[in-house]
Amino acid sequence: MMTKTTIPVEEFTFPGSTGCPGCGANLVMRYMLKALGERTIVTIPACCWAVMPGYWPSNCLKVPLLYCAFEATGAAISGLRAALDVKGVEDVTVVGFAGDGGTVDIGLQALSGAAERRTDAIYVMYDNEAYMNTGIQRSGSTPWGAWTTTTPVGTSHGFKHESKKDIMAIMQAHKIPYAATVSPAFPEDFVKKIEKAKRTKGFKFIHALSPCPPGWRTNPSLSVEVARLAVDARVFPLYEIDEGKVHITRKGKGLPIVDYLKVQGRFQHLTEPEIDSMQKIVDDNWIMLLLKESSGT
Amino acid sequence: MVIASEVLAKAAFKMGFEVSAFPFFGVERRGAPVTAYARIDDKPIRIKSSIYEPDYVVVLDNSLLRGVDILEGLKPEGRVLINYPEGKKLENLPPRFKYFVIDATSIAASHGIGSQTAPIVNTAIMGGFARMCDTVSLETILDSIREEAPVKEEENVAAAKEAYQRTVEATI
Amino acid sequence: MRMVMTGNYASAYGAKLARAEVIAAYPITPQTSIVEKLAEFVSSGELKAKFIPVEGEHSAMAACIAAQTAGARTYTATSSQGLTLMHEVLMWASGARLPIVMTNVSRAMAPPWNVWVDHMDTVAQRDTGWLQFFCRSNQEVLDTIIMAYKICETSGVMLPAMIVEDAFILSHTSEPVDVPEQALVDSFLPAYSPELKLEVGKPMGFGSLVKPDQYMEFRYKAMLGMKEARERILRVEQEFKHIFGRAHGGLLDLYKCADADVVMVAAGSVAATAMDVVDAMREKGMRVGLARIRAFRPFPHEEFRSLAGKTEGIAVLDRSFTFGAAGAMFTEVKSSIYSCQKRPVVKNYIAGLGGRDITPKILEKIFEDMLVVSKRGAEDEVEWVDVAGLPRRWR
Amino acid sequence: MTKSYEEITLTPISDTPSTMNITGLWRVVKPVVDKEKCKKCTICWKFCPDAAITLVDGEPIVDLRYCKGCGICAFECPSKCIIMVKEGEQ
Repeated sequence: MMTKTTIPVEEFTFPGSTGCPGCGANLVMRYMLKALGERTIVTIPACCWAVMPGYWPSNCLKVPLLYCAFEATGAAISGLRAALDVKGVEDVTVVGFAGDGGTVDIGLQALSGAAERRTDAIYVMYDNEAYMNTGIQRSGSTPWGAWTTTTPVGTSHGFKHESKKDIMAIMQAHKIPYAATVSPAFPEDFVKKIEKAKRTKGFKFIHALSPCPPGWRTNPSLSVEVARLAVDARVFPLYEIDEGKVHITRKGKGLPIVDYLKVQGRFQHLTEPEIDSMQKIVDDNWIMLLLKESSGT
Repeated sequence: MVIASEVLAKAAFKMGFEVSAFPFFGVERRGAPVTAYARIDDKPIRIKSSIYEPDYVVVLDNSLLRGVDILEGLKPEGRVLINYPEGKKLENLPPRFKYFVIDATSIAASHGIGSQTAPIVNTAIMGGFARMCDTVSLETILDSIREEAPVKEEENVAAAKEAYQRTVEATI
Repeated sequence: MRMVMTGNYASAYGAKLARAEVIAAYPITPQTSIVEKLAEFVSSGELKAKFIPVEGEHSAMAACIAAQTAGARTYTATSSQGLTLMHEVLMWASGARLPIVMTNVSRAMAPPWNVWVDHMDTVAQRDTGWLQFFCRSNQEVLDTIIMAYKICETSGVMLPAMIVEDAFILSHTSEPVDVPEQALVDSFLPAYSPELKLEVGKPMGFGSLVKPDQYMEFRYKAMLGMKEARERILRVEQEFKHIFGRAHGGLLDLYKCADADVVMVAAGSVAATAMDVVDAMREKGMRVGLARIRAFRPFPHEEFRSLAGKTEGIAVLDRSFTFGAAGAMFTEVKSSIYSCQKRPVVKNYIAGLGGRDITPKILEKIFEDMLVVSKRGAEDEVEWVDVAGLPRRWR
Repeated sequence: MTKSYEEITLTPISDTPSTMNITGLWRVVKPVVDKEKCKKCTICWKFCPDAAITLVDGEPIVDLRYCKGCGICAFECPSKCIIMVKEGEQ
């Protein structure tokens, strides 16, 4: 008898990936491909996922994969789509699958170009909030307050003092037809959004939070839990921007941010006032998001 | 100006000549003074360096007579065609060369090429060139204009024809 | 049909006749009219291709790489700063063994800011694994683009090729070009069908991580590809000549070198002017010749070795300079002939940087200097030509 | 084992399933499922980053060749039927 599951049963990833134990990015890829299926081509720039399929000749994806240069994901998906179009190949989903550094930093130009060109593709940013593949250096997507190897805390309290780039706002400004945030803690919501992106023509952007046990200094067993806490503490709200309209797909429990921070070693140095100021920013952002949703923008 | 040299080269090419035409290589900005060159030969043209000793000089804007040595390097038997107001005397030029004048500005304006304040004289002046230089015929110049003119081809052709008729040798 | 057109249009017609399927390009002076023309061909339907208006040159090449991996024939064009911005992905294209063809309108590097001819941009890419063809005429530009696809798409080669047009001197000069019939080009150049390509239903990963225990074998294969390209260039040109009735000189285009006391080595448009100079000097009784580097990669080492025994002096004209060393072509020529029994005197002339006109007179003076140097050796191996402040007068 | 240049493709093309990597060797602790307590909710399967859990009639079977022992399954299991035990212990 077939077991009833809440997400598609078929796997498009093989076991044996060389991701770390408890890697959130593995879940992001797994859910994404479950939603997209076989007629998918994925391109991956330099990032953890460039290593995770394994050394040649190992490949953990059951769909074709093109490795591309770090900053080139946006261009690569445009090239793939053009080739498919010119060859008359239809019903193929082209996916750019990049980390946060490859998206909000070095890859931002190509991403912007692909979005502006309305390239028919899905761009997935799995956000582990630092350059994890090279060993936890800060990126434009590292949140305020986090320790990384290039924002060492030391004696001078040198954690990251700049806030995280709002990539969803950047993408919204490109007037793309669909953008959504997804979390590995909520696979059903995740799959639904990817399926929607697949159905939508044009450029789609998916922002996936991707817990990283070594980089976040978390226990590997907590990868799903910490992703859940991010949603419940509204640090990482789940919403979509469908044809410009914001829709929050999960309101979360509204837990205090400290619940999210305390399980992560990268925030252990923060003082109470610092945590309070983070709480205020999270609260403000949440109100802004609610306002956007109610105003239909 | 860039277009004028192309029109000339393409006309000569139609007559069976080998040609090579090029602008002064630079960053093109409409209205800024530019120079363009053309070589015409009966055997293949290999030389790629600039032209330092021309046989013919064509001046599209007579304000250049004040600031530019238009005769630099001109061969002793060289000829000069100048877009010059009709009836005004050509001055301050050495008599050892042959000069031809044509009021291409008025002709272009009267045919509605460009605007009244800034007529485009490229095509009219090439009619004058056909008069000054025996190597290229008016007919091929007109054919070439028809192919090259992006708009108003018949106006451009008519302007070149008129210029051919009205080009005269100037006395210094 | 013979038409008068610029080098840039010759490039565009070349790509069109080769039936490029995906074109990704970004405008840069003086390359722009290539992409404008191609965009026109695509929008009018004359060329069945996808035109990707990318947001930069790095993306232009990255998009070509992706499209070519998925089995499309691709083309792009760039120049100078744009080419050097592509540097990373140029290596990617060759490492991925993709026979992409690109026109580079060779232009100086800034600063000083300069849009005129200079080979620094092209020469700086000599280690990227691209075949590099310097052209001396617009006809050669068009023909070489068509030939390059055929050379590069052979399973033994599978490397990208760069067709080099000198900025303005070719890119913006109009001259007669024979544009062959499409049917004739089709009979010469079959459709692109790589043995392996990225396609749904075949879950393969292209360009994966390779450990030190295997990396060298892949690089060795790329080296073999470039070696094969050498033979392919010659064979394809024979075929081309058979169909189209013209050829452009293989890897090293020799002009009146057989009995030459002194040979000038040059690449690009200046070599065309040099042919006139050779003729003029021979009329005056001086036995000079010209060896035009057509393929800079693969470098014509063997051709130079056989030339070495037949001449007393080689004047290598470089339109770029490798700081801390010498002109790159000079270095290559010297290294080619080092193992020869008889080695002529070799001297490097650095000339024409940043669009400085290399006149017939300058070329004549280089020949004259070389005729002297070939007898008594060069005091200075590398001489900068026509530089204000230096004692020697060239104009 | 290094392959001869003659045996490889022009550029590295990965065509072998990653099941060639026995990542189970990385494991320090392993999940043990108490089948009596299992409610077949499939949550452990859903959250396994390595797709190392398969469902047989709704019950999880952990492929220990690939399970890295992250412990997500044990943490997420609502009926607490999975425990992580040190390798070599029962």
